Amino acid sequence: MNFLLSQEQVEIQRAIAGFLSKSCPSTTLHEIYDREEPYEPSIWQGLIELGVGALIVPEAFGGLGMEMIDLALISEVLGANAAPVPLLGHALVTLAIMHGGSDDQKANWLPKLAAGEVVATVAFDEGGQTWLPEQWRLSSSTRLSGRKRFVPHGMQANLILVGLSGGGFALVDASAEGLSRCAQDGIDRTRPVAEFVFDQVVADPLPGAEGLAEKVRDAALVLLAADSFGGASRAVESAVSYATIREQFGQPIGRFQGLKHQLVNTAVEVEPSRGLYWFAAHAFDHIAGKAEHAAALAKAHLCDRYLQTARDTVEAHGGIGYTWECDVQIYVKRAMFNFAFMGQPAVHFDRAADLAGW
Amino acid sequence: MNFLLSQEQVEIQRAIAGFLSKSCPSTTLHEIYDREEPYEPSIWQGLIELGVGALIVPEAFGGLGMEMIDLALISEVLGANAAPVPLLGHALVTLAIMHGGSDDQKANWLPKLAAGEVVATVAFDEGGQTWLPEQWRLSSSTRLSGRKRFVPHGMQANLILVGLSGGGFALVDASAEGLSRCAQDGIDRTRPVAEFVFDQVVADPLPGAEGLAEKVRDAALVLLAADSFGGASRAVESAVSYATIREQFGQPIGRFQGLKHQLVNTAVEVEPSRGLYWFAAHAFDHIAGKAEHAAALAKAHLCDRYLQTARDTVEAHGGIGYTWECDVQIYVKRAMFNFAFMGQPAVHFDRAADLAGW
Amino acid sequence: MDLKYSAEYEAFREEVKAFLENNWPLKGEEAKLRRHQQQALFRQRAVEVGYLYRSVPRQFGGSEQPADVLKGQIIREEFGRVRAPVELPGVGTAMLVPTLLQCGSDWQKEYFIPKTLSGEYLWAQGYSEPNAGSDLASVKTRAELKDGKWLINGQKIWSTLAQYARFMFVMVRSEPNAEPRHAGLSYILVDLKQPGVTIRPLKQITGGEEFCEVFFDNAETPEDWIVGKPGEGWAVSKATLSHERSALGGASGSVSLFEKLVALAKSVEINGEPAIVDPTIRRRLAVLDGYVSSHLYSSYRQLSMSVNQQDPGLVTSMNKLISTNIGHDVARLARDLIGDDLMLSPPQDRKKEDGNEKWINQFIGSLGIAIAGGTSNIQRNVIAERGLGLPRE
Amino acid sequence: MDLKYSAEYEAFREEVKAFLENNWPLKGEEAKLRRHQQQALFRQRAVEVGYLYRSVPRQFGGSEQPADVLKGQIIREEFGRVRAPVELPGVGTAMLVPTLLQCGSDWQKEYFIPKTLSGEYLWAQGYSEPNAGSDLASVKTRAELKDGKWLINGQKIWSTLAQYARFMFVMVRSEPNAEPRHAGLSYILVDLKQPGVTIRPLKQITGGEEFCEVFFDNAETPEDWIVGKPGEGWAVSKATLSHERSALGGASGSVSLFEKLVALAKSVEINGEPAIVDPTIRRRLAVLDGYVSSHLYSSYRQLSMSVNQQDPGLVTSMNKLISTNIGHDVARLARDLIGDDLMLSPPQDRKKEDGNEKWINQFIGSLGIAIAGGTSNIQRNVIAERGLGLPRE
Repeated sequence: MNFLLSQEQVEIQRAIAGFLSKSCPSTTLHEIYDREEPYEPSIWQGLIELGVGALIVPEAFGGLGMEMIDLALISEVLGANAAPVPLLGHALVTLAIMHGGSDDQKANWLPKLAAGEVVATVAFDEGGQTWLPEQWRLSSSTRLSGRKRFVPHGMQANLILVGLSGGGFALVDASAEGLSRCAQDGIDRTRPVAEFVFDQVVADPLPGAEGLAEKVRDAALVLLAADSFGGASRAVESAVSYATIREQFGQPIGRFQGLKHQLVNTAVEVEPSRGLYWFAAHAFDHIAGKAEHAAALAKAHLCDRYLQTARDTVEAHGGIGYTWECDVQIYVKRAMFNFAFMGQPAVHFDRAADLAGW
Repeated sequence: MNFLLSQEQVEIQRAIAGFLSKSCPSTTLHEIYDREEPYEPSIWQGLIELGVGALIVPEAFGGLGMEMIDLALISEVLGANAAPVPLLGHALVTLAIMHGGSDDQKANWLPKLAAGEVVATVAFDEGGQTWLPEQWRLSSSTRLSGRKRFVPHGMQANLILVGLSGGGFALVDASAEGLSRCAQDGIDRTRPVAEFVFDQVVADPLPGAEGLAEKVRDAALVLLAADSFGGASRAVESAVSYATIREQFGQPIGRFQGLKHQLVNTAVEVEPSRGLYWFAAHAFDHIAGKAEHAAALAKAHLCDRYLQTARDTVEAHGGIGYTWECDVQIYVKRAMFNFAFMGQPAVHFDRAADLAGW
Repeated sequence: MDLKYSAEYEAFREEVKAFLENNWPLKGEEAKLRRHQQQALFRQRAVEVGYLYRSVPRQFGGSEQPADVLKGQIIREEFGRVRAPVELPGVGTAMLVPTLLQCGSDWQKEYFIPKTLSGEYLWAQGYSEPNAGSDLASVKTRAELKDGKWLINGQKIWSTLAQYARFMFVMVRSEPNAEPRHAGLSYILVDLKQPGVTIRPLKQITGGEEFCEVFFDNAETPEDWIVGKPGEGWAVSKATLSHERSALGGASGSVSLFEKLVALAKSVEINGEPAIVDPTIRRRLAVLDGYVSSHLYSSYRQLSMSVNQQDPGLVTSMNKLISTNIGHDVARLARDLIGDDLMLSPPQDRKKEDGNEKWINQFIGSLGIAIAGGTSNIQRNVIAERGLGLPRE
Repeated sequence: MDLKYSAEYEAFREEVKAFLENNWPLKGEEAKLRRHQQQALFRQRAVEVGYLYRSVPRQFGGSEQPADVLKGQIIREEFGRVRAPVELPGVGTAMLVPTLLQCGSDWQKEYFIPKTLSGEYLWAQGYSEPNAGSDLASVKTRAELKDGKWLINGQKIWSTLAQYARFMFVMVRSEPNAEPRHAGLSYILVDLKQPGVTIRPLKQITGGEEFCEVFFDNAETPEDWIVGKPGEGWAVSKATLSHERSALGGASGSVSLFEKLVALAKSVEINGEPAIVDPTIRRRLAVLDGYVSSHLYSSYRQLSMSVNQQDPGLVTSMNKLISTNIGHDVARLARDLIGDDLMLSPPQDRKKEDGNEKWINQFIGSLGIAIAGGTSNIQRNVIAERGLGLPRE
């Protein structure tokens, strides 16, 4: 019984955090955030050099062969720093190819993914919250026609994993003929989104495997949950730190019991919940019977808590919290993305209820 | 446009409050509460003398011919004082006979009700939350057989209005042959409840009238809502007053912003909501199209808020609030009665949604 | 209790309706004027018949009517119904004019009020500072009298739309050694169009720019542009005239927000059906209806009591917190109703064809409401101490 | 990360299981003994093999085992599974024994610990006073040394089950002039069976009588019944031995409460169908599952960190508040599930055939949990200052 990070895991988290604090401190983050195209490849490249891209890729394909928990731990750190990088798509495409690709596809893509030679993303939603495999309607042939929305880093990606009807997948080259991409005016500029229209686009279907789509879905849920825990924790920290520094009526506002107790209530909503994503990530690889339930519950609870926490943090900052210059706004919007992406908490709470066997 | 009490209404409220503060102060209330049979006829008799029994009875039958709002205002005061009196049953029986009784029934009962010569109550619930007219199954004949639960002041009443299938009513004499009554161990000792078993009991059916059962139901909802507003307001007052007196760490606990803000949050849940029952009571007599919705919403919102407020008040009192000797416990339990009697808030919120025409 | 208006007031309502029918929208040639010209023309006529600026004397451009809360309410209702222009919004008409009427000198009234009411003079508020948000007594911006002029140095913040304003009413520290601290404050008027003033709009979380930082670097204002005497700034800022401002405590805003939310729930789908039939959405809407209806009826009561010169008590201190709470509840429900559109930016300029992403403005804006004009915790202190009588800290 | 126990611990678990299989329930003639005799016999055997009172030396009736959080946890799990008697509950074993082991004199340990562990000596706690609930430094109960005895005068309150206790450990003020105030406190032991002590049970809101007021009117206790020195009471009361108390922070309680709630939702009906299929109930249960599972996994982490001599940090200060919040959520759901039974009194003596009204004990009891052992606001202060590092008041 050891529900604990290994020394190695703690160190990876520290290394990523250290890298981000240097390469993407608040000032840099804001600068990227305000760009026309809010993306800075060098940060992602730096993470690739730290092994993030190779993390779950099997050793046979140039990867590190690690587990979902390791990836989720990194996702937590990215969330804590609101890192503007395409990890989510990268991870899901990697997983889909690992578990459902042909030998050729694996040999072709996994080394490139590990080395960060392609920016990969996923195209799932077809409008009206159709995030889940059973809701995809794009017909699965070698020529794709239709529409996908909210593709994260869609304008930056070279390789797109498209969700198809029946829970199938196909790989599409971003420069393929008939594919038109259009940046959406997304609220979360750390993960800019695009709408894709496919018109007879050549696609390379994955042979697939039993439960592949569900595995990719669960991975997405776990990573969003981990990102949310990281973001929510950082939001609490920043509110606590602001309350310690900021003075009103001649004393730090954190001395006023009103705010003090609100900060505690917020912290109590966040701090105990990291285990939800730890357990879901652990179950993903090791406890098949509990993986779906745990992923659904982690996504629902943590994305729900993150958004409320981020809102509470704005209030705790007062007027400053309501400005574009304040870091909190970036977290509020990242929380809005995490809340809706892959389906709202309500959807996953209801799934969790069904999966709990009640 | 005058959403305001008349001088007369304010004075009636004051008179009732004044009477109760003399005849049933906290010490007396506790003494009655702890009796084997927690009932004190003299208090009810005093209210009768103040005209409470005659309030809505038409003048032709020895009454004062006043409206639901007047009765509801008194109900608020009774709630504020957790008065251990059988007003609810009395009012509903009076209304049912006024609007659905035969000439003989009116002539026989209304003067007696006005003069407080009978203690009247209602028998509605048949188990499993069957509070609403459409849920009653007791067959409507002149001989009643079946069971009714949670009859308020059931052991003390002489005259019982029984809800029948199809929304009909019959009057039963408490001493009728075949009727057995058994005190239930109710949580709210200010309105002790009883279970009735009818075995071929002679009953006197009301001829009835269009919408009679719904009118009686709405009256019950309005009166429970008013009682709840009164109780919740008093609970807030008592917590505020305790916080002003009680000292910890060398100062009144109400000076600590933590508790202070909690008390404000509770007060903000209660203070603005009196208009819900005012409006529902007003609509009962004057705005037919809105009466049902307003009664459902008032019952749901106010009974819900009352119970939560009473719980918050216990916490605000600390250890003392958890004792039998403290007044708050009486309010918690009265709130539990109001919450469940005639159906829980959930039921009436859902009815209100339907009636809102969404 | 009577929810109808008396015959006298119903007659007044008919008068207002008739006026509106004849005067809004403008007809004929006048309908070809530019929008703001049409509005100005209409306002002028509405003042003439006594419907706008009712508490302001005729000589300053008002309609000088006896205070009548109910007439004020009827005017708001009927003007609102046909979307006719009402009194100009903003701190000039809402704060500066009442303050000048109560505390200003004659020349100040004559000079500033008419052009403020007409919209020619726009005003900004200069209360908050970076370290004195809700705590006015901490104001640090200095004003020194020198050669018959006030020299002003310091910084203000959260000044709404200051980038468009001509003047600012500023709370300054003119008596640096006065005790208690708020006795050292003065309320002065400043022309913002001068070299010593720098205005920097703050971009807000929604992307818009409604608030500004205003820097004073030896800015000047004439000695007699002070309202009240030096050191009276605190009292002047608290001055409020008995006028007909809405006694509704924001309830009409709550009601209309709720109605829009219900309309949203009818227009979007959950699980392939209109969201309005989803049992959890339905229940949550009904629960919210309880709060919104409470706010509405509470406002009826406050209005009725004001009409009858009674004090509605405790609840008047609660109105902002009630609106804030309802705003938060609406935000949560809207969030769950708009689905994926929660991932979109709010439209910067509202257009009719905007989709559900316009709710993002409410979702985020509800936080602004919780903060602006005194955070919810400041509101709670006020309610606790003035409303509930709990001991002061 | 590994949610299984290592082979060493699995072997230990097998040992425990084998012991239980052989020893509980008692067999043969022993099974005919009275219940409490059977429990005492079993506990004695469990101590002999090292499963109970593991941090207490053998000479005082303990089993004197090296501290091992994981073994402690396995013992709790396996004993719980077969409902075997565990360590006696109450303040005697949980508070007095660890305190004596750390601060008591030799004769005190020999005299009090063995009979406390066996259940012969029952203890009450004497900390709170009517005006010193969470504020120990305000204790007013006096103890004066006179003729080789402490003379005690004053009043204690909230003393759990004092009406059944033989002794009390009491916080008294022995040095009335000491500064700061808590330096004047002493921790003394008192025999409650004497004329100077009056015990009055307080009836609680549920109707039960778990708490007492205890009045001291020239009560006496020998000079050497003090633990530590005069004036050291504050420090003595804070003493905790490194022992194997559950590192789970109440999570198992949250989980079992939640399981009972789900069972309730399956057994009752809403609108003629099992409540568990009602969409709003289902959603609320799932939301609560999020909190309960968080608490559970958080406890796994705390346990694992304790095992590895790491400090779980912030979350340890939150456990009580987390349990309290879950208790409130369960109360609200139970309230909505039991329907009319909310109008019934809770059963005073629990029986298997009790209906849903047994949930009233939880509904009301959840308030007691929020208050007892430091109200939620006191908890919040502790979390804020020790956990989050916010400035002290």
